[in-house]
Amino acid sequence: MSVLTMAQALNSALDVALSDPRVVVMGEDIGTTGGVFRITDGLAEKHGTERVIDTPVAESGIVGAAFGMAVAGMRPVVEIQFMGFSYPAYDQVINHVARIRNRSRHRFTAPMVIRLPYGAGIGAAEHHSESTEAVYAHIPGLKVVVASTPENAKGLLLAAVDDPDPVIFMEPIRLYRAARGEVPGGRHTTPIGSAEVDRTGSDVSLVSYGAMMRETREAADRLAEDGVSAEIIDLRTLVPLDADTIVASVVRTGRAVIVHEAPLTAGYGAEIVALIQERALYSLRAPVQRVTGWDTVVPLRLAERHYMPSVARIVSAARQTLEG
Amino acid sequence: MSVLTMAQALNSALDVALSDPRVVVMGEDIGTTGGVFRITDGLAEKHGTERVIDTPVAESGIVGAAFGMAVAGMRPVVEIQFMGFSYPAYDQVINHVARIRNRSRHRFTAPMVIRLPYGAGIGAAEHHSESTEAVYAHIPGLKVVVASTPENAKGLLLAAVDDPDPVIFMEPIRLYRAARGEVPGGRHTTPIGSAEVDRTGSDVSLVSYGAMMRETREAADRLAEDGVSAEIIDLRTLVPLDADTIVASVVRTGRAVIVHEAPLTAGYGAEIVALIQERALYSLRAPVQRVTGWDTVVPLRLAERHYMPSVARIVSAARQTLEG
Amino acid sequence: MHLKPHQLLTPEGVHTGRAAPDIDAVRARYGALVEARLYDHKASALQRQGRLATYAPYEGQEATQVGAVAPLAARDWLVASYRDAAAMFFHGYPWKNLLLTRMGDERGGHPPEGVNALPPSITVGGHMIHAVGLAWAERLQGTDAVALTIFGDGATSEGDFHEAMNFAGVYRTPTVFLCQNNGWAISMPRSQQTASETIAQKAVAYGFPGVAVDGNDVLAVEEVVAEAVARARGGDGPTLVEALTYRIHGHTTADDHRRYRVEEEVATWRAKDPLERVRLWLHGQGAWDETWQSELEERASRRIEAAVAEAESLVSFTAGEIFDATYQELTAPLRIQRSLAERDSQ
Amino acid sequence: MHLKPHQLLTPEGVHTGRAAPDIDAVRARYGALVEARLYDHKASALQRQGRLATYAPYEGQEATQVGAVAPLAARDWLVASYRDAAAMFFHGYPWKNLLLTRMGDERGGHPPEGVNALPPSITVGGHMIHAVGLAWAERLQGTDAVALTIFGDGATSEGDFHEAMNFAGVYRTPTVFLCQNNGWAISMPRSQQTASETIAQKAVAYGFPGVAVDGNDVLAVEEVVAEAVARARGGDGPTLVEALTYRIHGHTTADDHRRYRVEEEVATWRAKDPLERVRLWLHGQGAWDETWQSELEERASRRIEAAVAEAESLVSFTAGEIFDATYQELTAPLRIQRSLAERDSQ
Ligand SMILES: Cc1ncc(C[n+]2csc(CCOP(=O)(O)OP(=O)(O)O)c2C)c(N)n1
Ligand SMILES: Cc1ncc(C[n+]2csc(CCOP(=O)(O)OP(=O)(O)O)c2C)c(N)n1
Ligand SMILES: [Mg+2]
Ligand SMILES: [Mg+2]
Repeated sequence: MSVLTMAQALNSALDVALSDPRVVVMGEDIGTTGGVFRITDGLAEKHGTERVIDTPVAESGIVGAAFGMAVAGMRPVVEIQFMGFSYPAYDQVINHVARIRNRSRHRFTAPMVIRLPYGAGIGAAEHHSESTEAVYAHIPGLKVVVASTPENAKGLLLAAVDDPDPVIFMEPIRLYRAARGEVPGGRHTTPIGSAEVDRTGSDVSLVSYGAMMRETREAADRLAEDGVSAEIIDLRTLVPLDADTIVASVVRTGRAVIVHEAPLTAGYGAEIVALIQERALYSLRAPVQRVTGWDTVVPLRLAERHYMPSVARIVSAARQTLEG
Repeated sequence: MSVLTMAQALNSALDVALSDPRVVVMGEDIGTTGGVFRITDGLAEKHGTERVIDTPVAESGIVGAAFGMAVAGMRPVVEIQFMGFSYPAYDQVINHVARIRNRSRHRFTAPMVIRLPYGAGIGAAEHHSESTEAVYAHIPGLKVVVASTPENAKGLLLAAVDDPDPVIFMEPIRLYRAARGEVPGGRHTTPIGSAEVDRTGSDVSLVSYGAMMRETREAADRLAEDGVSAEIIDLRTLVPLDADTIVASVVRTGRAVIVHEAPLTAGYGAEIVALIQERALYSLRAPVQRVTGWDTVVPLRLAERHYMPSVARIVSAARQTLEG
Repeated sequence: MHLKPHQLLTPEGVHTGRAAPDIDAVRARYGALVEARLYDHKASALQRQGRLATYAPYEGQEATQVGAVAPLAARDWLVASYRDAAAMFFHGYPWKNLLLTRMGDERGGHPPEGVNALPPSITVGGHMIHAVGLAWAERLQGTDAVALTIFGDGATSEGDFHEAMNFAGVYRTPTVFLCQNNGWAISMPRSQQTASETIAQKAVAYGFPGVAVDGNDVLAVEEVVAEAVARARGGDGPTLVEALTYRIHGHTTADDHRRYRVEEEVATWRAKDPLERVRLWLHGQGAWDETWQSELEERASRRIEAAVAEAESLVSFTAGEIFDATYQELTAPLRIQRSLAERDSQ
Repeated sequence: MHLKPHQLLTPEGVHTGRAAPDIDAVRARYGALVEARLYDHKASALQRQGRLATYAPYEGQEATQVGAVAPLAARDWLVASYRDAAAMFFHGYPWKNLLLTRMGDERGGHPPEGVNALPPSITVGGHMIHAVGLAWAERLQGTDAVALTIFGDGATSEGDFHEAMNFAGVYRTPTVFLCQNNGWAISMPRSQQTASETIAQKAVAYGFPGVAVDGNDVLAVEEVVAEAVARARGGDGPTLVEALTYRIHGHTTADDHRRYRVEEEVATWRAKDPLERVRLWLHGQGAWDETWQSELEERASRRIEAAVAEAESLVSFTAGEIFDATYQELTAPLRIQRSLAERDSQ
């Protein structure tokens, strides 16, 4: 165990992963400079530029080439510099990466990881603040994972590399350096497909993932000050969703708030609401609330704060479920 | 008024639209041959190949060029041969078409229509049966429209061409020739953003759109035989959603079934469920049911029927809400 | 910039190459061409009878497909598309599998172990980069296998063609790009697909060689591809080969090609038939007669009919099975959905 | 395939062209170069003070940007990217707007009416095809306006570059493609971005001319682009221009370029400074002195400082305003969200 930032934990995961000769890491500027966020720092020196590969600026090419490598028995880990630059590769992801197993009835597979730094809150330029997990979560054949702590960032990334199926791996930019915590050394994995009860509580279930876990925890603290006991669920995996953990919590609390920074409409929060009402309607004592980004482009630095779900909004949504 | 198939109605809409010199129609094989579905039949002869433009096989190029044209004052109507081939253009749609108005604070705009033949049920090859409306509906700046009858196909398409904002226009392949009905001649428009109560009823609200309207109506017929009065809502527009019409209906019936052929997880149905439970929870007498495609790739011809929401599934979901 | 297509055998069956070809080798190619054509006709017929969903006929393009895969070893990868059944078959992908896919049965996409060919690509353009990744992986894994990708003239317009070519150039992957330029992309003639005079010259943009070949000349295609394969295997990087050929029928069985092209054009190309020139040459060498032709046809026919019978005898699968290849193991949500689907299908 | 870059003015200030340049014209360009450099330094300084979010410095590339837009008429379109502030400014896009975008204020994306320049593209590659559409629309609307798009060497690897070039070739749109090859795409050297010896030769793949020019020579860039603009305006279709230049500083203010390149390389290019050679030539003609230099700098400085002041004086907008440019009119769902956001921000 050592105390690491999330960036360091991810770096450590990749370093461990690269001890498997099937693993290659590829992306723009990840070699010489160690990536725009330095997640791959030192890996090219240590594992060689044959396996830690700087690529041309061509996201579809990166994903498509990695796909071919995966089919041939490698385990590529792709970095797309920002989630907002993943769309040129969308066709490769949807039409090939997600489907080759079904198309070939298991004969060919694409075990690969696509790392997507995501999320707003750092005053970045346009396209650098995306959180479009929903457009991946909707696609059969993909798994979608979102890290929220240094520990699970490492554990989930190593599990994703081990996974026999393609994994969209979302990394909250805002937490790369802000999140610090104990992280086991060596090959530490966190199971894909299981949510974590981050904090137990009895009055309301707060369901979130990734970067918004921070605000969600703060909101729970504030609610606690007022005597409201909030349970927090960190989804960690969006697909396949750990429905049982969510439902069990809401059955107990009777109230839920879903928090994500992606836009509201057709966001992943809608899926969670739908699931709760399908399986726990009669336990619900108030409408499930969604606290999300608005249905707008993420604003640039000046107005970004107006977009991001705030602690205050989460608290007030939780209160609404308690009044409702 | 004349009786037209949906294909003819769309052809008529494009013909009328082309009387505006700002309108150009572009896509693969749409000129000489009139498109793989013959929706643009005769338009190149009539309006000239300068304005009804056959393009190279390059979806991103088509959408990107149309975007430039729209910014310069034209009104391009793009055909992508099948929705499953729209993904190479996803980046252009998300990062440019949907955003230029916000990026330029109204100084530049992209009033354009992207026509996407969609949906399964015709035993087509892989990628030819997609229904991925959710991945467009989630993107701020786009409107998403789905035709379900010859009349609204014409009316919505002409409204889409008139719309000052970009419109994703989905056309149910399965209904191109199967749906026939009265269609007003000339410039007939159907407002974007308003759902239609297709049939009134009092026991349960069936909410659907596009191709699945057919099964939904049949299900309502069957339910009627057993004395169950189903109200049917045809959304017609997914974004912006006409929430009031849905909520008003569910408040009256206390029960709802959402029907779409897209996969369940993070499908657009989740958004409708979320909305209903947010605004009508206390009216709900049973969980809202979702009858959707499964979370699998749409099967090829042999097993397609196992995937598609059937009349029987809709009926049984409606019954479940009545028992629940 | 004009690159004269390489040719060894004229449409009249005259061999113009330096060394005389090996008669047995040519006979073997001729047998393959005959089987390829029979399959094509058979598949079209099956489609008309409603036994296949749609079919993309390749008549006229047999020489390109047979010649292209002849130089490949079994360990080499083939990444081709919907019109390339003959190439795939001669690289080991059974007719049965090709038929199954066309019948609308996903099991067609599962060729036997050891066959290094991906299921045919249905989207245009996306598959070429896969051949870059496959070849690259083989090199990283220390083998000398190469990857051949076949695509149409229309596919060269997709951005993915560019990215694949660029990656192959930058990393010098052992990839052979074979553009099967059949003159048309559905209704779009080659001349309007791109303003470059040839497809072969596009290689200039990527720093590796581009060559043009008469795609109706199986010997020339084989020679050119063999050189490209040798370069790739030897570590000298990728090659772009443009094979000039022609699609004699419609784009698919659902397409009426008379809407966009004139009969004379088709006739011109029929006169350059890829089988006939080989037959003529063999005949000239006293190495072809009608008995042998019948033998070839019967043998091929038997194989094809057996494949049809086998494909049609496969029992259809259950509702539950549509879930089973989404992931390696069923996820929890899919387990629930699977049981619902099984129940509903009762 | 080697294309020698066109040059008119050597780094030593020797004019090698046939006709002697017009001194007043060169003085005007020099003034622009001076203002461009001042803005670049100012913006970097503002960023260090936290007054801009990030900034992508273009020092070293001023000649390309000034020379590229000099031949444009106001009705022509400019579609450029994040590093092209100088080009945009000299096509009429105010410094104020460029600063606002960098401050993180969307209002920067709204230049005055009549300025035909799109807001700078932040994604790499996607914007080039827009210049094809714009130019095409102008032709369809019967004007003779052309579109110039500026992009980097890295951008040529994106599939969208290929599709844009191909469309321009096929439809012969009046588009000028200017690749500002500054040697690097963040940490990726040009030599690893693509295996083609030059970027200019990529035009061969699209059937229209490609030319290379010394991107640090404002006169040469202007001449080459003027020819391309004339061809486009005259109906002779697109041109690809590769301007060879160099980015003196890091990729952005957040980038440490010493991680991936050596100081000597930077020094070599500093010696080819785009301003100095013009100054030397003017000096040789007796058309430069220090007083004039100071005047130029003061005038430019005043304009830039005024722009900074104006940008910084804009009042920040309310929560509600982030909704108002999503569609022409607020949709029903957005009306609700807007009032919630306004309430929350109280
Ligand atoms: C991405 C994508 N866009 C469009 C299509 C529809 N489509 C199928 S084949 C075809 C033409 C392809 O022409 P070419 O590459 O020359 O191959 P050919 O059919 O001539 O063998 C088109 C446009 C597709 N399958 N995939
Ligand atoms: C689609 C996309 N991918 C990646 C990035 C991240 N990125 C920003 S600039 C850049 C390098 C571009 O290099 P080049 O085109 O040479 O332009 P330069 O920065 O040198 O001016 C990269 C990879 C991006 N902005 N957009
Ligand atoms: Mg073709
Ligand atoms: Mg560069």
